[in-house]
Amino acid sequence: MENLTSLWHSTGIYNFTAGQAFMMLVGFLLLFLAIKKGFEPLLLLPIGFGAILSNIPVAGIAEEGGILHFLYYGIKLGIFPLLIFMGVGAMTDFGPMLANPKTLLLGAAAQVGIFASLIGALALNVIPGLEFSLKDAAAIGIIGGADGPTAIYVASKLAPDLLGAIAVAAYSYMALVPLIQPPIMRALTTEAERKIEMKQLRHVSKVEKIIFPLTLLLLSILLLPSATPLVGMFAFGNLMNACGVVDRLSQTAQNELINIVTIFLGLAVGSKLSAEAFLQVKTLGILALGAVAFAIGTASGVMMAKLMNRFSDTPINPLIGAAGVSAVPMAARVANKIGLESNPHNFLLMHAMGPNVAGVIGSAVAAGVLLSLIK
Amino acid sequence: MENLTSLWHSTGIYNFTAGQAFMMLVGFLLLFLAIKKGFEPLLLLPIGFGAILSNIPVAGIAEEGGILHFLYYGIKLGIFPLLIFMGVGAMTDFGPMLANPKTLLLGAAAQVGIFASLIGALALNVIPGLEFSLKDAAAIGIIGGADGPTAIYVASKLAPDLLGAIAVAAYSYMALVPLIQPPIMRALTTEAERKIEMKQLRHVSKVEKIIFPLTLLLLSILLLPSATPLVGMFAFGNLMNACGVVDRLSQTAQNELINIVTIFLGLAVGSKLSAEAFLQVKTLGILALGAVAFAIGTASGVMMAKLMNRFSDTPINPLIGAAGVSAVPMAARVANKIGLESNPHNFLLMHAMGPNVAGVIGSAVAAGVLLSLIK
Amino acid sequence: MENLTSLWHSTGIYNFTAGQAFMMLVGFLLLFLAIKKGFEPLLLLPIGFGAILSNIPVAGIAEEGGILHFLYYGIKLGIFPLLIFMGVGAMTDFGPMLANPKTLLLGAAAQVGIFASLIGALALNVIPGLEFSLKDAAAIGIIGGADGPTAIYVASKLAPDLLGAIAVAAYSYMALVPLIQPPIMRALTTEAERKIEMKQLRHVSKVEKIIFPLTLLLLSILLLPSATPLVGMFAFGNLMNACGVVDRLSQTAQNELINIVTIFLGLAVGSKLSAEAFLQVKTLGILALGAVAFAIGTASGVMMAKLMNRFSDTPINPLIGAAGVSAVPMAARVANKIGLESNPHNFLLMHAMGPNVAGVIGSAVAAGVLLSLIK
Amino acid sequence: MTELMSSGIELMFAGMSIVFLFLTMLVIVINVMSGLIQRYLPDEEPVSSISIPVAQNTATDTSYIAAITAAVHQYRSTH
Amino acid sequence: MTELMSSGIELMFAGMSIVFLFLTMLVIVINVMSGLIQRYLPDEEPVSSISIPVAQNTATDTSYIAAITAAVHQYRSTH
Amino acid sequence: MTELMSSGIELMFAGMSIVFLFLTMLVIVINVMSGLIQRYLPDEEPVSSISIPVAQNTATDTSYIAAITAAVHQYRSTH
Ligand code: NA
Ligand code: NA
Ligand code: NA
Repeated sequence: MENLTSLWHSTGIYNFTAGQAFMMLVGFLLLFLAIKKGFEPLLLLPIGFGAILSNIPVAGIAEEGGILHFLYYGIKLGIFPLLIFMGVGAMTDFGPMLANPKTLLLGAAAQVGIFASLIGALALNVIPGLEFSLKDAAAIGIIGGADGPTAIYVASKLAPDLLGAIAVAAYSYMALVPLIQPPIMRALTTEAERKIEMKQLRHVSKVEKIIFPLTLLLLSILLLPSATPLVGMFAFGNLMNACGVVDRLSQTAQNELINIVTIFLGLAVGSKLSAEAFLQVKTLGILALGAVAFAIGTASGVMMAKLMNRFSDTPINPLIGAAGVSAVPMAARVANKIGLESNPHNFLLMHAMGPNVAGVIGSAVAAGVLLSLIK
Repeated sequence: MENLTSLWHSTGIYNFTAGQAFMMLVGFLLLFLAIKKGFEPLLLLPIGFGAILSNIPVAGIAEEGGILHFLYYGIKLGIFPLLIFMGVGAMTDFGPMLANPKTLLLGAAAQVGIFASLIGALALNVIPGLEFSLKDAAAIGIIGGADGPTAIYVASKLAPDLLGAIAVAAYSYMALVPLIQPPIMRALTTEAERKIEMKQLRHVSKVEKIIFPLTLLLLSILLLPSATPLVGMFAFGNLMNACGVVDRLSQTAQNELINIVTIFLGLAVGSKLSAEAFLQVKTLGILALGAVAFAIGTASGVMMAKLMNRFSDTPINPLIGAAGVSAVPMAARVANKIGLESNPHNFLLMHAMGPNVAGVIGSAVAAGVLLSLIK
Repeated sequence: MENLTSLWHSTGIYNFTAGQAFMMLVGFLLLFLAIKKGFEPLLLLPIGFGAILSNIPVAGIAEEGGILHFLYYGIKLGIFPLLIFMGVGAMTDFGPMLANPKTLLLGAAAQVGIFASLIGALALNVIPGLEFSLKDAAAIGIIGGADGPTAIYVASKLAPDLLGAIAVAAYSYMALVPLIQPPIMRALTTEAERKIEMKQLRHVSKVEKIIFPLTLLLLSILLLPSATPLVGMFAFGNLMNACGVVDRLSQTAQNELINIVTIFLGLAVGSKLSAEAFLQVKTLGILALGAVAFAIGTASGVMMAKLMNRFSDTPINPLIGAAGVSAVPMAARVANKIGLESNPHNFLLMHAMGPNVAGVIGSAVAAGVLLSLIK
Repeated sequence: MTELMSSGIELMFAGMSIVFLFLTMLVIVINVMSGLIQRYLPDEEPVSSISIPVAQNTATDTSYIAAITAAVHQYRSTH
Repeated sequence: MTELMSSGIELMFAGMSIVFLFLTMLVIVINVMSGLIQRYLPDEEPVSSISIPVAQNTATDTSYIAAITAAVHQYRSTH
Repeated sequence: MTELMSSGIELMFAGMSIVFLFLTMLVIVINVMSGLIQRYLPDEEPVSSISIPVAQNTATDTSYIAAITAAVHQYRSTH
């Protein structure tokens, strides 16, 4: 009898709080988006599941002694996002960017989204009940970088409490790129601009691909050491792949190792989706600002391309400017698709991969600025 | 000269204790069983080797500063068994169970073995020199769950000192299922019962397989949160596999990740096979009770099937009840084999997979009860 | 304005010390050797990159809170080298050695290089500014073992400050084996000796290959427990491969797991290439002694083979004695190549694999002696 | 001893009751779930819908943000 | 509030300046690098040189030790 | 210095002795082992016995438990 009462008192039904129930629904929603809608499933599925597990009453899976608590150390210590960045580096081909380096400027322009939403977050402080510190605002702004590991790395350093919402927003909007970007791209370009054909990319030699990650790292060391954890691990992964002499390490970095870390990272991010942290008006602000960041980043990239066309005789199709937000390779595919609608013989995919990977570098640089200037 | 004496004093021969020598023999015995007899080699080989390594005098491989000491943290913190459970979840196909859900009750009945041996352990306290606390008894009982990671998880929480013996017993009896179960199955069934043919299983849709792990988790959250670490990681692995959108994660979870963790877990379990912990009369009790648990679980499963046949018009071949103990997929194969002896046209394998995987759920639920009620 | 000054003060250019710049050059040199010259790229590439990352001013990647700092725990606790040794064990085929066990003595003789350079290190103390303790000397000597994980394991225990230089020297000289060994081999042998054909190796049964790692471990337990962490993990890997019943574990140990650990170990070793630790006259001493160790080891192996030919009627080609230094499989290939120059029908490769893997055992034993006798 | 044994027996009855209760409820829930799925989501539809590319799901983007927004508001209003 | 906002705006200008400075310099450096490589290391050479076996690199062994030796001496002499 | 050097030399002799002792014993043990295996377990048998399915090993189950039981008793009786 006593046992039965004690059992009843240990059930989830008895112990549920409204907040936990809500967050569990959010977790199921993320699973639905991942599985049924195909929204960045590699991340949103573990995040969603982590959200469910961490909001189970009594079980304490995300508390001291629970597995999600231990996995979270991988984020807290900055290890997981850097290992993912290494794997992404090993997967990245800088060939298209090296063939047309000025597209790097498109990747620079798209980072306006980061700083605009940072300002936006500070502006939202006028709303009563919203209080974003400079650190909070910077962590929110980085959503505009459209790069998952960068966002998680910066958020874990500057605003760990907002990490769950920021990661969810970052990955969700990356999945929504095919919906967010096209209207902006169409509004800012003329039919003639969208028809612009770009000249075929030159062949990039293996030596250039080997030297590039080292060049990138060196520049980052000289100018912005605070970006070197991110840039360095990315360049390391890229060098392992480009050099061709450590293929077994490169393969492991871009397959098993990144898969293992993705599972752990996703679950650990999910463990930050607690009711107290997520069910706040702040979260609405984060979601709204994230969308703004993506939109402004897209627009800046497109406008930068149009600006560059004024000063250059080899024209750039401004659609590929939108790919500067990163969201690799989704944004490049979107540019290609919109381009094909206007000119069915114009394949922009490879041209868009240049600004696309430049956007990854751009947001890592922006992350370095934020980490270095905000104390 | 001094060096030579000092060297002699640092040899294993000089420092061996009888207990260490015995435990090393136990380690070699486990290697023999794993390699020559094929007893669950994936676990018993690392466990056996871990036993040898941890009983080497002077070297201190399982002591503070030694590698097995560090690996043991993976068990102590509950991480390794849960990661293995995730991988097992990713490997499990719930199709046969979903096609005939009432076979879940067979998986429930077989858990009687857990509680019967728990009572048995308490009863053994009448023997002088044996002192099993309620925690000890519960950890011993879980051997009857016939599921390795569940047994290790529960033992690491309730009775870490008995972990080595419990893990060895659990995996050994799982390997011995083809010897333990058949006589019991034959004794409790008539030839006519063993001849019963079951109707072909319906096709189970992909959606059902996706929804099931979530349903299972939800029920566990509502009724028995203490089981959710186990059930949750299992359901997570299963969902990754069933949903089809994160195949690279699912493949890694059921291959490289589970392999790595298995190596570490096995060695770490072996490190608990020290003379002080293992060479006790308790160990004999554990081995005896483990056999009893398997036997009672088998019998309960068979009897439950016979009981269900009284109230149902779609008959169940009672042999598949024996598969309810888990020991996936060995127990299901045994049911199939005994069935074929009586009726060479009756393939029970798929029918037995239902209670077989139900037994995994059943023992995770029983583990939750034990972890929740025993303080 | 303030921001700009603060940014300028946070650049690498502003903060660089001469030592960091030098060490970064050393890092780039290692990358060059790894990529362009093919010097042990699996290790020297991560080590070189780790050296660059850890010498970035301001970033603190190798300091408390940085990723390389955390990865270094894997070395400090002795885990990474032992896991690599396990993987190497799983990759090693002891067949050729078991077919001709007396070649083990060649692997013993080559360890003279270890102790000779230990003495050499102590002798260098006469040079003002050089102060090698017995621990330092032993850690330097182990370079002569020509085995990466053994050198790193011993150095991490005895002289962690010298770890970077020792690891770099060990892997560099292993890569230089095709240049260091041939002149010594030619100088110490006559044309007639180099022409010696060896009789074909007998077939070695699977059972022998299963029993061997256990025999090796047992001997190590009885005589030299201090070597059992190394020998034990090596034997464990070898047994997993030889026994044939845990192929999935063996495959993971010799592929994904060793790759992951190699990446981490290399980066972590690189993090010990700091200016303070590396830019010392000591480093010159280490580099010089390492070359001496390889040369003496090679010579001892060859001379031992010649000595054995005096007492035996089945002749040994003394070239295979040089393979006793380990440096698997490079040294065996060198022996084969030099042999072919004198006798184009004489394939020594398989014969040289015997002393080659014996050299791994020999240096693990020597490591055990050093760890046991030096307090 | 007898106290220990009686806790054990109590534990056994509680435990087996919960195991059966849990798995019986799971049987019921699976039957309901399978019935609903077979009726409303027969096999053709889901398999194909899962593999359609993301770009086609134009309907869900706004509903997604709306759902989170609603959840937050509802939580706020009840706390 | 206004102070916070002014730090934000300052951060925005500093940040975008650095992002553009960094990526512009990267464009320049890549152009220089590619030019040098295409001139001095055209594609045939490096690809094959990377795959040649180690045993042929007879020239580099001594230069390698010499390089480290030189580095150490230079460091010593400046500290 | 001289003391350090003499420990080093002592270490060298001790070390090389043990290395040779160890590997010489390993040679002997391997020869014995290989001889025994080639005589009593020639190659056909073990290869096939390893791959036979578990279900056939009817003989070993009881001997296995008996062995552990015996080990425990022997330990108990000597402590
Ligand atoms: Na970006
Ligand atoms: Na079970
Ligand atoms: Na060696």
